[in-house]
Amino acid sequence: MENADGQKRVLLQGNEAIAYGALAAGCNFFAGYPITPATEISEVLSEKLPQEGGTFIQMEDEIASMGAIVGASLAGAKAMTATSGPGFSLIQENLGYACITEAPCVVVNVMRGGPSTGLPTCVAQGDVQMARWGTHGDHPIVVLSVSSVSECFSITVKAFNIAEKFRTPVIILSDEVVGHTRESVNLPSPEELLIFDRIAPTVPSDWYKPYANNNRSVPDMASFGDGYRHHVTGLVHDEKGFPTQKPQEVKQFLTRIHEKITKGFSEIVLHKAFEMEDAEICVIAYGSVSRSAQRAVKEARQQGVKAGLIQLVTLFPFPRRVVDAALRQCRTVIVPEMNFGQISREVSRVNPGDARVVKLNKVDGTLITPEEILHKLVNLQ
Amino acid sequence: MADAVGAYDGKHVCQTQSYGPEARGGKSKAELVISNEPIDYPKALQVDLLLAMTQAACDAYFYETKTDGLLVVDSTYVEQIPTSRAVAIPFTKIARQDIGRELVANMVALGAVGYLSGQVDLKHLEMALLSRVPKGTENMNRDALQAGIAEARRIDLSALPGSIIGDWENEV
Amino acid sequence: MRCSVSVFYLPLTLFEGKMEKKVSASPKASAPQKGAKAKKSEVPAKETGSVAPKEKKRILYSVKFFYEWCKSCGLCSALCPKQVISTDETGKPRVENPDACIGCRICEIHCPDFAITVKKRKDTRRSTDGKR
Amino acid sequence: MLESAEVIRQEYLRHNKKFPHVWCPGCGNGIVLGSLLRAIHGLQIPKDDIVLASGIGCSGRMTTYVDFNTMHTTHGRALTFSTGIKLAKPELNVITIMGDGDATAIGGNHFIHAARRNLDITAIIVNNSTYGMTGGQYSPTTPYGSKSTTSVYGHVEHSFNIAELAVTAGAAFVARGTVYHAAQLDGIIKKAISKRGFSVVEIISNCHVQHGRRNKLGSAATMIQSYKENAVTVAQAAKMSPEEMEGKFSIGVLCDLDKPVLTEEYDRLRRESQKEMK
Repeated sequence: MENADGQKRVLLQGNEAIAYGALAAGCNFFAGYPITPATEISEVLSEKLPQEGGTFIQMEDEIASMGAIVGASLAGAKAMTATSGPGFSLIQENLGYACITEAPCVVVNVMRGGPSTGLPTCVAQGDVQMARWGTHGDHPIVVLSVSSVSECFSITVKAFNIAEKFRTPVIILSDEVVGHTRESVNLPSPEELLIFDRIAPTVPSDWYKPYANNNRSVPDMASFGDGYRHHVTGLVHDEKGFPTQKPQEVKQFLTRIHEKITKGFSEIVLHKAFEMEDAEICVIAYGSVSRSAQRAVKEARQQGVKAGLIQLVTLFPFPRRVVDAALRQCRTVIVPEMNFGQISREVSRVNPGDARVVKLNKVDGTLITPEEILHKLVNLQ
Repeated sequence: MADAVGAYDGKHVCQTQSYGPEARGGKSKAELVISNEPIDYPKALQVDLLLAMTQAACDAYFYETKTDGLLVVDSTYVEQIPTSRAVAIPFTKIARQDIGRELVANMVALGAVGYLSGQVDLKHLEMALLSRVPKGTENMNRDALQAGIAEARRIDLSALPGSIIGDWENEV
Repeated sequence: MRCSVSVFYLPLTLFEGKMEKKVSASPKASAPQKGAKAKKSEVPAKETGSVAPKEKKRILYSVKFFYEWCKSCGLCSALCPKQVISTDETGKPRVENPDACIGCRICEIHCPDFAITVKKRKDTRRSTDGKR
Repeated sequence: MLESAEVIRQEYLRHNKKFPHVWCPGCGNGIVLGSLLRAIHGLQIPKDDIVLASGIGCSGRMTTYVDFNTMHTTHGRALTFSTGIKLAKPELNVITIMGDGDATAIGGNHFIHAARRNLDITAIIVNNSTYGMTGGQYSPTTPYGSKSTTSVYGHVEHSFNIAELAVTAGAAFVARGTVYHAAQLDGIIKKAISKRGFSVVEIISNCHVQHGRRNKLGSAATMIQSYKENAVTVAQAAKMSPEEMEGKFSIGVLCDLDKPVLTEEYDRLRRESQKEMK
């Protein structure tokens, strides 16, 4: 299982796959705090990172973990942390700092039941809106979800690429089922992977403006110690990185950090479609639930129901175009979630008006089963 | 076992398990799905083979087995076997008496289940097992596995009833 | 923005011609004196311009204020061991008796606003800038 | 040789920033900043190799004004960011500036763990016994009985001794200074920066505007001069009884130990893990 070279077929747990994905993406710094069900990510990286010349550190809490990875990121590292609900709550403070300083980093949240200590070892999807709006202020952020062990690997690589390319924190929402599932997967060889690294400035250091706008809206990023002395602050700042309260500059800054995500929409927004060509009723799902949904769609097809599935990989920015198309195509859309409707709210929001958005919610700490979705599909067709 | 089937046999496997306090004792469970196609729903829907190492586990999970599923129990601990379509092997006792360590009871069971399931190449199972156990314990674990396989070979599955509910179901 | 010479207050030298010898760099006298211990100068404490100094090599210092940055906190005048600095009615510091300065630089290192520079001064040099 | 304020102004202050700085007239933060810059100048560390991180509060504003790699972080978390920076680029010289509330209230946990971890970071804690920027609320170092905007009847909690806390938490180098003893402070900060391992410098500073005014401690000058009376050297303090130490504090180096530094230890761990892999 150790040798992940070539198209080696290995048996991996979801959490382990996230760790290997991070390593494949070039992650060389990890700070974390133990929490079920995300601890395996720390465990694997504590063993593997030093071998690869990277650094692993177990901090005193999640606030510190997030602080450390932002610090490491500003010093040039590709950094990641992993946690679950309660830790995710603590991370929010410095996640906001990562947003405003545009520090590339990846945060993995292996979701468990909440609120508070909640259901430590049970599955849930209750942190979806929190991932989007958890830290205060109107900030842009990218949220990806994973549903299988192979996705754990590939989406983690993708998350690092998005983080580095757009200078943004990227959140990966896994869940207890995905995290603890062991599956046989084919790991791609390092040569097969597309890796993106942040763009460093090339101008003379006197000319460097750490937050200058450009056509990508993503400023070139110098690391501490590279000769581009600059100021990094959690205050709203001007192009040079110094605090400002001038309405014009504040507006410019906040607009730009939103724009960079909008401009990257085509690269950031990912989804998978299954049996959608002629679908008349479809399921929109994400995370482990999308696998129940896939099973349900297969069985529904066997029963003659023209069902389809849209699996959302990117949750935020919300894949409006994909969902909009599905809503136009199908009269009924079922959104199964292990919460009281955090994505169905988004689906309803983008509903052009004539589609029926049906929620299927389960909040008992167990995975939604294929039968439950199938039942809806058959009844609502 | 998942490693053997997934990595060495080249089939698709998917294993989930219960976590938390119960994983340290009592009715913990691990589920394994084996398929020739990619697996969608990661959990087991209906179980073909249930291995119960304790009475509590047997009671809790027995009802998830298929009507023609096979129940394998550790007869050291499971006293009430809820079906006649069951294989009772005293894994813990074998481990204690033949190998000398109760700890390897699950390896004995793995050997038996590997054999009884018919889903795994037994050579691969041994290879996968040896690649995962701590150094210095290979022989003990191999012996345990082989003891399990040997024990299971003595079982004649065809002698068991076809379904746990009853043969009449097949006639309907 | 930059500190240019024009904005410095050049202390008015009250006497002239008495100090013939040019000051040569003396490491001992210019060495930093620690905090409150900087009292071992041979210069009489209340030297005023009208009194002729002794026939000793003396090092003179200029205390310059960068008024753009000065917030008139009063630390320099309060901490000066030789009462070289006084404050005017608005609280702004000014040099009262420049020749009394022993170059301890307590005012300089305690100025929170980096608005004081203490430098050696040649005795012949005089300010022409009466105002600040 | 103490560097002239001219050198400090020309070489280390950011000329595109608005001066005079934001602190109140007579604030000790400016004195601390001067000491720090003189120490850095004295050590001849290239500006590119210094990272200065600060938290939130009056002292947090220090980073804006100086021409290093600077970082103004969230409240109390400066040390966590510094930890990340130092581990990711051990060749950088990381200095963290915090206030008393910053370091020992909201950041107390990070502070003791950074000390325990012994990463080669210098932590400078400007202790002015109050939360100045938010308007003079009581902090973990506000003396018992003091008045603040949140203890108008007198403070009924007891205060931390930051330097001793750092010693107990395992810092390799701990020293205390005051803004009155500014020349001595230069030397202490130099030692702290040169020290391999986690070094803490607690600097007793004045907040005459918030803490001083409410407790009738006088002007900035009076407060700063009072440190001269109340400070005793570490050696003297060792001979004094607790009663004699009442109202006084020790200054100087409290502890200076040589213990393994985390970055070096981790390097060793890396080499061992790589050996094991082969």
